Amino acid sequence: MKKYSAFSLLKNALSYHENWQKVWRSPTPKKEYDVIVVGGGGHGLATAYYLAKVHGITNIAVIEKGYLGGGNTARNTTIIRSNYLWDEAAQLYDLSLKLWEGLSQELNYNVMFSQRGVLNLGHNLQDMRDIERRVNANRLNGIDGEVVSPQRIKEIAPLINISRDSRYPILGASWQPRGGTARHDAVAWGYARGADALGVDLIQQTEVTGIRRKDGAVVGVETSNGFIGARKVACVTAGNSGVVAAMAGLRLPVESRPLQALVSEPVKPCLDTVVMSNAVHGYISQSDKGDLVIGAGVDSYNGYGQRGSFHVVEHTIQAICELFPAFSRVRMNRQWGGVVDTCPDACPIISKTSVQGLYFNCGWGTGGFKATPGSGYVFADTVANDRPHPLAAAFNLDRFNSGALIDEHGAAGVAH
Amino acid sequence: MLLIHCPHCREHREEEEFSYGGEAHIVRPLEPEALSDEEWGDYLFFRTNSRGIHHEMWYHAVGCRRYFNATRNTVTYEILETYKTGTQPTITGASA
Amino acid sequence: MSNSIVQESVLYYFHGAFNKSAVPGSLFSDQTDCGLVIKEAPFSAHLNLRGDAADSEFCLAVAKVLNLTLPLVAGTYSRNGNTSIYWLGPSEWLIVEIGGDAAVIEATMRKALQGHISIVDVSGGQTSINMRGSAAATLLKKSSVYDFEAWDSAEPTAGRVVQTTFAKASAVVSNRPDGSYDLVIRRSFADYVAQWLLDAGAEFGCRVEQG
Amino acid sequence: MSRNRLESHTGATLDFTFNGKAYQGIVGDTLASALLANGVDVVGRSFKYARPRGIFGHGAEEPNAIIQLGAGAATIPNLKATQVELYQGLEASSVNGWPSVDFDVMGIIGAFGRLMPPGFYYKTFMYPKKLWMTYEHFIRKAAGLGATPVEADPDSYDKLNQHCDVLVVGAGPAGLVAAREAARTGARVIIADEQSEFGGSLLASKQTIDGRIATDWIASLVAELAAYKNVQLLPRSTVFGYYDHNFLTILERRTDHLALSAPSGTRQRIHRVRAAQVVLATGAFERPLVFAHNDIPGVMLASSVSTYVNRYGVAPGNKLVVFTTNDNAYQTALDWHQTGRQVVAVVDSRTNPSGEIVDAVKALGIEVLVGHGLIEARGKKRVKAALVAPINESGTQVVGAVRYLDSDLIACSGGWSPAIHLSSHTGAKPVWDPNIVGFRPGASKQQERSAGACRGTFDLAGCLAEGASAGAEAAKLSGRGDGGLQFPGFSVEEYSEQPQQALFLVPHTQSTSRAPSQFVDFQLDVSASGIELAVREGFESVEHVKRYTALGFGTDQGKLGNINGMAILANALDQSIAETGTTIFRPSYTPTTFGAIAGRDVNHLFDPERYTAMHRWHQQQGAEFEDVGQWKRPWYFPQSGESLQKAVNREGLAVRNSVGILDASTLGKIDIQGPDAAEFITRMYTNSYLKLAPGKCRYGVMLKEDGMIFDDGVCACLADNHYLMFTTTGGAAGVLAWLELWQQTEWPELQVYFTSVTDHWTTATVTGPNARKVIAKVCNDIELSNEAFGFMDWRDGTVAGVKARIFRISFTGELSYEVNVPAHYGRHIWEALIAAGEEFNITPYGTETMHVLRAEKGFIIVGQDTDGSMTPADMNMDWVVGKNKAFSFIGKRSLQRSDTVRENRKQLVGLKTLKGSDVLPEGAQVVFDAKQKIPMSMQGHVTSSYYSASLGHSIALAVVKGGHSRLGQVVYCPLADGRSIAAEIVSSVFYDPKGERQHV
Ligand SMILES: Cc1cc2nc3c(=O)[nH]c(=O)nc-3n(C[C@H](O)[C@H](O)[C@H](O)COP(=O)(O)OP(=O)(O)OC[C@H]3O[C@@H](n4cnc5c(N)ncnc54)[C@H](O)[C@@H]3O)c2cc1C
Ligand SMILES: NC(=O)c1ccc[n+]([C@@H]2O[C@H](COP(=O)([O-])OP(=O)(O)OC[C@H]3O[C@@H](n4cnc5c(N)ncnc54)[C@H](O)[C@@H]3O)[C@@H](O)[C@H]2O)c1
Ligand SMILES: Cc1cc2nc3c(=O)[nH]c(=O)nc-3n(C[C@H](O)[C@H](O)[C@H](O)COP(=O)(O)O)c2cc1C
Ligand SMILES: [Zn+2]
Repeated sequence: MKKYSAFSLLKNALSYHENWQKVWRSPTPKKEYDVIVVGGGGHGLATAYYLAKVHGITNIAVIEKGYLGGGNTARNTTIIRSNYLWDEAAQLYDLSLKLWEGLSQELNYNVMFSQRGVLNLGHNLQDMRDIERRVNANRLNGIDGEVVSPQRIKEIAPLINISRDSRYPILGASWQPRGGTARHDAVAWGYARGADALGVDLIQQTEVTGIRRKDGAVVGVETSNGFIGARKVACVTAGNSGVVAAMAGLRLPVESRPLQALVSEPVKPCLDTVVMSNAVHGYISQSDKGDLVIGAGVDSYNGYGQRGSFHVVEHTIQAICELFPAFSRVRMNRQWGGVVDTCPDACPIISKTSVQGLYFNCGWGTGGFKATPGSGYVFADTVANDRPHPLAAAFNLDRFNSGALIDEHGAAGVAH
Repeated sequence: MLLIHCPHCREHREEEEFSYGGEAHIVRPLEPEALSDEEWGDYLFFRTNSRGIHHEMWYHAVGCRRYFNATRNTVTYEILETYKTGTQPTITGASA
Repeated sequence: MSNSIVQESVLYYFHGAFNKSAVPGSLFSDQTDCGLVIKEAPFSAHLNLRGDAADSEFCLAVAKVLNLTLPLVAGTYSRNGNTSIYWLGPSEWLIVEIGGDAAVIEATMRKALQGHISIVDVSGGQTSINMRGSAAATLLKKSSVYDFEAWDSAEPTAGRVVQTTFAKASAVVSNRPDGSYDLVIRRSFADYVAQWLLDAGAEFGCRVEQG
Repeated sequence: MSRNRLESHTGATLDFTFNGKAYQGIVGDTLASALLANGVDVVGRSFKYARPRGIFGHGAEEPNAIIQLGAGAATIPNLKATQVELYQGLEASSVNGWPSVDFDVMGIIGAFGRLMPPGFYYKTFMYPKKLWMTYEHFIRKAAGLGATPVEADPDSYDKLNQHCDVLVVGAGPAGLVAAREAARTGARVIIADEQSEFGGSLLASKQTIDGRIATDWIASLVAELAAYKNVQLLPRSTVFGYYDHNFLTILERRTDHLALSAPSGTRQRIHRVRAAQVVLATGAFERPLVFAHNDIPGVMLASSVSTYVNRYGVAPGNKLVVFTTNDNAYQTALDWHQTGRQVVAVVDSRTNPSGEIVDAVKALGIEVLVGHGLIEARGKKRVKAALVAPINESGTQVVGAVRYLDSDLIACSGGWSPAIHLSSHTGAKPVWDPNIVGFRPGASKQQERSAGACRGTFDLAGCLAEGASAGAEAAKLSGRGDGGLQFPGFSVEEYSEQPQQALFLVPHTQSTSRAPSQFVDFQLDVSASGIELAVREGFESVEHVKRYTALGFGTDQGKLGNINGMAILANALDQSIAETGTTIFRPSYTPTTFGAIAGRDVNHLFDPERYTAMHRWHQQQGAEFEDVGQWKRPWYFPQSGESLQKAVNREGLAVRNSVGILDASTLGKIDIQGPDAAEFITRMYTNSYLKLAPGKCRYGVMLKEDGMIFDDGVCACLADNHYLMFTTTGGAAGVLAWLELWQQTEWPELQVYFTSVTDHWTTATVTGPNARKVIAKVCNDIELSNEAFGFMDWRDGTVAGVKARIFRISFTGELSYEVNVPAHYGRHIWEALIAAGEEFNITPYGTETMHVLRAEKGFIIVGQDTDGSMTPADMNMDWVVGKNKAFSFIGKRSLQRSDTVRENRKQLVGLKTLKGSDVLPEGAQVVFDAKQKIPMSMQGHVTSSYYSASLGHSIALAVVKGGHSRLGQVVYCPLADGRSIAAEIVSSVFYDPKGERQHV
């Protein structure tokens, strides 16, 4: 892999960019792999990368039915934070955040991780109690964060409306300065390039259609391009996890729902942080290109259509106009949807299954982009060693039977 | 934006009037205490989450306040039929 | 202790606010050519009735007490003088008697009806307002997702009713032979609905009459 | 007269300014036509390289002329000058360019454009690591086009919910005749068009239809449509989204053509349309040709040049070169010729064009260079010359000498791309058609059909015929008419057209990577070499290339660039365009104002404020309010400048020592009737109601099936088979739906009906040692003695002359009477109770005092002390769980799961700070060892915490791991300010532990 740098850019410019190397190969699949990762989203690619990098397993294929990073990785509002309530979640997301902090250098690919801070707004007294609780828990877990006043919020995001006369006035917020955003595509591409360089085969436009088992253990996958053998199969297929699980005769405690987002036309820099509000249902940041990136609440019904209902978008824009009355004259440029895998406790599943050699990493729902590095890291470890990584242990499938859920619903700011 | 035929109101009505009720035809075990934690967990949380034909409950919340069932394609969002609670769908994954 | 008992209609404060000094004049003009005229009905009996529509005895008994037929067709209502009965659901109806006494109706109904039924006085929780004028139909389009125009193409005399969304609240909307509409709205949402109506009606000229 | 305005075109003048300079236009102008009339060449700078850009198109497709309209609160960013109708006093400015568009320092960066190929930022700015945020700061400085206002929007917006039989999108010839055929069947028809006038591309046409000049034909057809009662005409209305089940959204601009801010009424309106059938007649976009420096001002679409000439009377230059791959653009040469200005040449890439129109052009003596390409434009801020050269037949190579054509205007046409956007919104997959060299709409996924140019039919007669049958067919399928046509034929004069050439990248003498930039997506500076580079780097999917290069990401969403880009990509990948496929078009078709999407649901109408019948009284008393769900509840009643704490101390002491009154009307109330009511209620609550007698009440807790507390409240037996259930304020709607769910779907055999009576009843809670005395003053038909009317009883009676129902239930631990009356009497009863209580100094109190009083008693608030992970046992409420109930009530089984029976779960306890004046913050975390290092081992958290005036010290409720067996232990709450407050674990009941006071 040729290293990227300002110097390489200059050098290539002089030769009219005619000599750039391919970011990844387009290999023909081998007959058999040690590990097949199903799903070439951010999490799947990160899993493959860390399997190769940390565990030295390089006979790996990532099988993606569409194009790399084209699922929710391509569709999310890119919010990154680690201020989760429960210890288990907080530790997992903070591992992720720490990995984000060095990811561009690790991958030699600028994922544009921008630590511009995240505000989670509170609009009523219970919101504020929840925020206090969460921020205190974060602090004692070693995660940065503070509870800030409306005046401080206004300093951070000058266009925000902190009037007491609003329908749901802003009473305060949690503020995590280390949070922020990253360039979603770059994350997938950076991991893909890194994995490819370590020998991982990235196989696109190939759909896994079956999981072949023998004597209770997995032996490979059927694909739209034929059978490929594997000793271990690691499924990281987000919204399609239920479908893939069914291929192995399993059911999961996940439901796939539409989640929508939209962007405005690009405007000059006017919002230098990430603002999220669960109570009025909307969240917003501004991309480096200038568009306002806005996310909605999840649609109520199951759906695999990568689109949702207009009234959800209306509701979200109303919330944004409440928070930022000045944005009322800005215009929506594009809207789209993703299919998110929602879990009853709003926490992921990182788990072995009853089938030997078959692993699932899913259930990230509306908020897994921020976890991409950490998720890949602990999942790779789990797959490589056939036992849960300590930070993944709490996220096993068995919790739905025992009742040991990690209920992040209780905590304000759970979404995204 | 779905347009849903309420079998009680006998009209197509807008999605905003309804709320989604989850997968249909999941019967509560008659003797919960007789189940293992696994079996009970399965009833509580594990769903077919089908891609394609899906039987689901809808509540006509801002209408006749009745629950009913729909057979909907979760990819195209086409609603193939709606039918009253307690009755069976005429269209199933097998028949489609 | 006061010995006069004051009743406050659901839109009491709305009527109170209906003085020209408090609010933009255009909304409350006295002009007669307003596109929208809103009027709250006087205190009335509102009762929620539940029972088995397939039970003909039940249906007959209701009809007898109220002296009008129980609507069994979805989305219809019957009216006789001051009393109306609206279909709300397959086993649910709303009885409204303008100026009526809910306690009396409830008592007679309970006497007359057998079996598994429910009758509940909800008079305090809702009110009925009439919306007339050339803009009434447009107002409904602004406020509700239901297709009210479809009623026009049906039999002209049919009394139609629907429970549906009204802005971010809900309402039971029915038509009248004179082309106006009645809305039954909930008390706690009434100020919101009233403000919504004034706002939506502003462009047509809007007048509020006291019932 | 402005210098490019044709003398034949006159009208009332309008004054406007652009970048601070005053100009004049004519009524009917767009900002673009007016600027062109005034000879303004540079209207903006490109996004990445800051290259000077001019007006390129004439409508929704415009990529360059992005402007900021007006200033101040009503300013609008990013409008396309081609879509802004001119009005008197209009002020506009360029969105980029500093210090001015004519001299932009950033333009210097453009000179280094080669250092900024697609994705350059992924490859650099990484080292040193800590500098990224600084780099980003500068990158962001270059972000954005226009600027958002910084004040609230002065305008308002609204919505109409529409239902129709046939929605026709686009009012060009195809759409107009479709609407007419549908209208005459009696169908409810809506026809919407984005432009200010109906007529579509015919507005700029000199053609005749049925012997009439196009504009006259349009006028009479529009008049005919307007006469139909069943037809709504919506000009200035963009159909911006096509959603599931034939739901479409239309943005109608009602006043934007009049002024910056709406002179009256709403500025814009969204029509939310549910259509039975849809006819898409959205036309087609002409495709630019990709040649070197094709972005210099003075390069335009051929049809745009014709439109400016024919429709607006503007000739945007002097010496025109037409560059085309098809017959159609020859019309531009003819149109230009008519203005009296020079047509330098028509450059046709085809080797042997032979159409009638070609002959017509030649007949005028205009030079036609066949088999040629216009390979490069020259000039800086305006085209000065066109470089043309012979090219090979397949259009891949320059095969002869380059010739300079002196010119200042280049009109180019690479064919037409049907506007398939809306059909794509439905998920229909576009189909490549080599005959029209474009994508046609894919097979319908919804009740829609396309007609006219958007379906790839480019001749007018064809458009009319298709439109008519589409209209009739749509009407028929919606249940109107028989599908027959009223106007089957049209007589139209038009040239027959010869096949066009598929040419997407015009060859240059240098290779693509070395030639001057050949722009594909103008707004985002995506060039042909950029696309080839993406392929070279291994991005093969069209979606990857889009995301890597930003092709189609702009505010024009690639209306001009996408097809060329995909074709260039296909070529680089050595595959067909059909194999390469397209990216997806999604809403918005053109950008849609947020304010319009929000509609009226903003400010005070954002969400309903729900009031109780006593709300105005509370307001008059100066209450502060708390939002509880949608309700406004009095939080506390400050007296002359009292702080929250002072008021709460006073209110609480009043209740403990004399009497207080609380508006409890917001509690959810559900009337339950039926022979199986008791059985049903018993299945829903943890405890049993089978033996609850009329006149009695019981407190219950409801679990979700996972065993976690979901709601709580009192349920009263009103009569045999008749109950009244109270729910929490926030839980009311959810509980009713929950009851209905179980009854309707699981136990339909249980005969029970539920009716919400939340709004019907007003509840005034009179509580405190003097409560009985107060009630006695206003009620004399109930025996109030403790023996006759005990705790957890209810009675019917008359209060202050009103029939009332009184419950002796208590959330304060004091003697309490909850007086319920129908809400019409709410204020009456409240004032009567206040008057009656005057001698006892009856004190109204709010939710804050209510919270303190109940915390003193250790009563939980669901949602505050519980969070969806708490069982009754965790709350020390095992007493409320019926152990011997026959039916396995909802949630029961979950209480036996291994994790729910686990020891060391978080359990509700009281916390008493060692220093009584310390009040623990709610949400503080509890640890056992305050000295441990971070990360600390957290053992629970404080759920409720107050200063208790009646106890004289602070109190708190907390959930602590294994708390029930830790009474007496000291725990710590480490605070953000570094302090750590020590507290002892105590019983959660602080006040009157034996519970005697409520029984008196
Ligand atoms: C609108 C929206 C906004 C969001 N906002 C945020 C946010 O702000 N912050 C945040 O942290 N998270 C957010 N999320 C969630 C986040 O996007 C996801 O949790 C995360 O991207 C999941 O990554 P993934 O790699 O697991 O899934 P994906 O990126 O979806 O990857 C799964 C891949 O599996 C492939 N696949 C599926 N089935 C098969 C098969 N049978 N064979 C082969 N391949 C298959 C899919 O094609 C896909 O590429 C948002 C999501 C959405 C939709
Ligand atoms: N000779 C050629 O090569 C050629 C090529 C293309 C078109 N044409 C001519 O153009 C005409 C095409 O007629 P037509 O009726 O199909 O199209 P049209 O271009 O005349 O009309 C389409 C109309 O739809 C409107 N529109 C598009 N999308 C919209 C949306 N989302 N919401 C609201 N309005 C929208 C446009 O503003 C336009 O007014 C014919 O006269 C045809 O001959 C000729
Ligand atoms: C953070 C983010 C920013 C985006 N910005 C833009 C944008 O500026 N312009 C645009 O056209 N699309 C933008 N998109 C949307 C994509 O074009 C696309 O709609 C999305 O990735 C979903 O893919 P699909 O529409 O191909 O299904 C953005 C998407 C994301 C996740
Ligand atoms: Zn219904």
